[in-house]
Amino acid sequence: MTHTESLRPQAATFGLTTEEYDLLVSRLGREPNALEAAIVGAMWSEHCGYKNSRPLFSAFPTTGPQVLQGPGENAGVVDIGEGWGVAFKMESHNHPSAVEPVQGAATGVGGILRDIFAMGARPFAVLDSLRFGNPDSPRTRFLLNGVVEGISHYGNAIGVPTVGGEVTFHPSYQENPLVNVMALGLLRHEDLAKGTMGAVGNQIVYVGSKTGRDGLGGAVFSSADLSAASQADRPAVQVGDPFMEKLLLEATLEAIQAGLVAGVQDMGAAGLVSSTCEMAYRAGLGITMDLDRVPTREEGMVPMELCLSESQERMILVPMPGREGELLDLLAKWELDVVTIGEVEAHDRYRLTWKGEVVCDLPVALLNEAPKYTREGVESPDIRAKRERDLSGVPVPGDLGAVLVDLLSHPTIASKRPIFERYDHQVMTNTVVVPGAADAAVLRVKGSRMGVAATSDCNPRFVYLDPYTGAAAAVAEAARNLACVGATPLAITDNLNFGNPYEPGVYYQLGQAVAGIADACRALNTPVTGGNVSLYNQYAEGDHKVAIHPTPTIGMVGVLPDVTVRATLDLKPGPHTLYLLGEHATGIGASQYLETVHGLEAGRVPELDLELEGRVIEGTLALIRAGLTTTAHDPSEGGLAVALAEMAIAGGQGLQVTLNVPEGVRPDAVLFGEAHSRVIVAVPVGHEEAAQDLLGGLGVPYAALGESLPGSDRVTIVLSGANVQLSVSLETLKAAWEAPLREILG
Amino acid sequence: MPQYHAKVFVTLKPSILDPQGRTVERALAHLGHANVSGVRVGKLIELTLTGERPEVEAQLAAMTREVLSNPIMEDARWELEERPA
Amino acid sequence: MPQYHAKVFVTLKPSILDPQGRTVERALAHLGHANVSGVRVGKLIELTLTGERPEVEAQLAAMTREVLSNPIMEDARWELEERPA
Amino acid sequence: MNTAVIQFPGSNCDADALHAVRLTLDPDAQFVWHTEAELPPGTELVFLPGGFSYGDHLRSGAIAARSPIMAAVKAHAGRGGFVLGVCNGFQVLTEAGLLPGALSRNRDLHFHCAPVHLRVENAQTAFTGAYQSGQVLEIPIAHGEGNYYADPETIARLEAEGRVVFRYVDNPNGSLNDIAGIVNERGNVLGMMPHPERAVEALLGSEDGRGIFESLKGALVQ
Ligand SMILES: Nc1ncnc2c1ncn2[C@@H]1O[C@H](COP(=O)(O)OP(=O)(O)O)[C@@H](O)[C@H]1O
Ligand SMILES: [Mg+2]
Repeated sequence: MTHTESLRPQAATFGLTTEEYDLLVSRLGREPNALEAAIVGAMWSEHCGYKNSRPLFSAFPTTGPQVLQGPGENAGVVDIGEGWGVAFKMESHNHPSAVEPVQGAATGVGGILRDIFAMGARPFAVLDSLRFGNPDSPRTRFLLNGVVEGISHYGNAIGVPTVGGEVTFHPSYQENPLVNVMALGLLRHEDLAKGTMGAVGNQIVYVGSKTGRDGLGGAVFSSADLSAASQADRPAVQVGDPFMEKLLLEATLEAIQAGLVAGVQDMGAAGLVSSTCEMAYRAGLGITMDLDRVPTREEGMVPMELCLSESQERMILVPMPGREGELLDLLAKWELDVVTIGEVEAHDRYRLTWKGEVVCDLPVALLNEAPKYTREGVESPDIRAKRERDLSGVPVPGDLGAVLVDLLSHPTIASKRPIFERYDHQVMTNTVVVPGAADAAVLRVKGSRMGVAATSDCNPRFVYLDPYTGAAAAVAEAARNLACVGATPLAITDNLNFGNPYEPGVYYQLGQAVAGIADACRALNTPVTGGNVSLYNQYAEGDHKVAIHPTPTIGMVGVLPDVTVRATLDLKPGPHTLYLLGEHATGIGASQYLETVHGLEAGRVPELDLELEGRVIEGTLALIRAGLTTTAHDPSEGGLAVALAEMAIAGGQGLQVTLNVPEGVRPDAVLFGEAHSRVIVAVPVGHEEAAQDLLGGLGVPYAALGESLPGSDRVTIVLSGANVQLSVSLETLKAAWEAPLREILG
Repeated sequence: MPQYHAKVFVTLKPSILDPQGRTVERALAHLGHANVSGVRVGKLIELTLTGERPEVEAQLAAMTREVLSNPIMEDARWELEERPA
Repeated sequence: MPQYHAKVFVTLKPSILDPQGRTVERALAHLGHANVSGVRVGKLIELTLTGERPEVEAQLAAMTREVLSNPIMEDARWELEERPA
Repeated sequence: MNTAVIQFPGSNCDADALHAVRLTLDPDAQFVWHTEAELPPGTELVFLPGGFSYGDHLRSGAIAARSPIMAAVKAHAGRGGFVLGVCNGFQVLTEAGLLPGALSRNRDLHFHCAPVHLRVENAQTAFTGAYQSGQVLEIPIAHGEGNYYADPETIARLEAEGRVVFRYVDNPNGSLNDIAGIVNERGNVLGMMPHPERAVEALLGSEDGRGIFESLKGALVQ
């Protein structure tokens, strides 16, 4: 194939810099045509090619006896025992959700579910990690309502329970909300499928919805700054169809389980091109596909549209040689559009024909090996100054009870029930621990005693003020949340949401965050099995760029050997002694309290000791498994006082604790500081000695805090040494905690 | 002041996938209506406005664009008719 | 064979509460459209039929009654227009 | 009791229904695909599960109600065979004319997934014999269109004939007379919005739904 005219002046329209265009020409040995340039631009975009992030990823630990499938496939897979595996992955749909929240979020769910069943796993849980701007603004209401409607519309209809997630509010997300969706699927080891073209002679089968012009250029779109201009020339919105996805899911799983499939992948970002060229690359082979055979929804579609359309609910299947007929018959039964569009060949080219002519002829490797950039990262002096800020002048409020009530009514801390009640969280009848009941969701595995636990976590304020510690803390919190339900943490998936990596301040955050995740995963023995990157989450306000708080969301999966041995956060009937595992907080830096009450986003993120974290997790698990506690909760935003209040509200009973305020420590730090590596448990009265022996034996620091008060309706916290006491009725706490999201959601 | 009855017709833009329409079309085919094609499902919003015609028209146009339809995905048109008091 | 373009309008019976209409009405009032009342949200289903007029009309009537609307709660009417081939 | 769980392409509580029935009532319960024209010989109970049976974009249950298997289900009901429709299954039963009324969007337009309290209003039916009249059950709901509507005469008749079997203690969706479940005149067809199949194992929080299956165990096809 030859093409001589240079497209260099238009490089940007293909999503390429001129340097990248020159690199393409030199690797190709000729000028590309426009289709080829667009295909390369899409494949080298951050979304598909990870050009700015991949070089950092080598730091991640990715192996371990529990890892059945590490990064590089549609989803990671961990072994949970008894021949079962769990496939899981998280993905962002931030930009589409900012433009059209309902469909943006809905197609986010659809996309991640396809990644899961492409592994041969039956999706069995979804979690959604959401970030929005100012809770009082009409835009936030519009986005939150739309996103929740989209997730519930798609997840409820397809029948996969949405069992957990997070919702936080911060002004940095005002224009760039984050919608990260995690899905889990269950599979038998022998059904594990791969995204490969297999061997020479294999057929390439397109199955699912017809191709339309929707979402065109989505891959490029999601890698560009959102500006006023791009608001105007919005690409067509992608609309999801959960009913079609359900058919595709059932058909794909049936085909994989019948042994008819040599390779499978969904069409996600950059549509047909990215799925087929990744599958070819994994097989180390070339392919030829005939674009005339692509089923279309609209008249007159041209190759660029056929190649890059992001129409939803489409997959590529490669039949086992000799069983093509059986596969096509099976797919037809599900009334899906099914067409053989190409073949695997003994060369290294990615070839497309249209109307009898070759319209694209590129090396498979060139498409899959995007240039890698290592940039210079420099911490923003502004942020450093905020971190180093002296907080000793911050006054201690007189009425700390009122502060507690205030914090409970902050939308980031308040009850998320108005959201998760809109999600079917029980369909499939596996949900043992429902949203709101504990720090992680727990699902049983039918036909075994085991349970699977999942959580998603990130405290963006920590990451903003200290990206290394903040990101490591997200991993630690996720692992701790799993321990709080009685699950052994196994592995993570991450979703790195950042601003523009070309800005040194942002690149610094990205690099530090990746290093923090890597170190925490190594220390806690939870390897990284996959992830997703969403960059350019920033908005131009005049000349000024407003980037989101760096948000590396961590999705973690764990296993309960016996699902009946577990814990939740509510205080249980009967008198219990409350213990804190770990150490009291000693500072108010980087806390929600400091921001909400004092209007300051500043200070040092509490130090994270990963060795201590490991011991607290071990201690929590040991207590739960020894039957010494069925209550566990870790303090996060709002600190110890908020965590205690949440336990009392959930249990419908009061408590009384006495906290020793060490010399030189502020009382508000002990109450509301956000030190890591802490878990509150409740040991039935009479079993204290056994619990203390167990913790002592494991070297877990602990302190007895006080007791639950089954008959009482007050939460009382005495600070000894500081001569401070706060006592608030459950009713007041509950009202403050339940109202905010009902109001926002309307 | 006069009253007007308005009908606003909101339809998905032609290039946007219409899962509802697709499902209805398939279902109709299953029920033996094989000669039916191009099914699209949209909205019909009826409302009453009080005011003088020119203002009411301008208001309806704005409402349609800003609230009753989502211009990213939908086309909308409307009819206005004076209502006997 | 001739082609017909049909529009089917499905609306809730007047005696039935329309929560969607009420929500839209409230939203409009919030935005200052205080002179708007009686908002009702219905469906507009568009489709194409191939066949001769009398058969197509009978078919459309049956489809509307049996599938496209639920006579317990909804009223439906339709328009049919021959489509230039 | 020989049970057939009907599967529509968009059913999503089908596997849950089969699991619950096998656990409580019929270890050999089987799925039946919606394109079948006949129920398996000897079928005593037909379970229409929840989900979004046929995409359900138009109206819940509208299209499923007209699928081939529904003709067989109608004939089965006509012979006095038991039919249990849950959630979307209830919507299918009303659309198919096996039960009166219709289910429209929840009053607040939102989907609700939550445990709710139901009062057993009639413990004399084949589906409720194991309960006490007035007993309050905790069974989850999960629906966006569960707002029961029928014209005033129909409602009056349902009430007069004791055919309102379950009533919400706290109406979550706007249903007339807090109706959560009704039977047909003959008492062999029950439609309800709450999901008893999600409430048959203590591990999942409630076993209050078991009574429905246990009642059927003792019941004989009339
Ligand atoms: N978007 C959501 N979707 C589903 N469940 C959610 C969502 N947000 C929060 N939840 C649930 O609400 C509960 C409290 O969440 P959160 O306050 O984030 O807890 P934590 O601080 O312990 O991580 C958890 O069970 C969580 O899974
Ligand atoms: Mg937690």
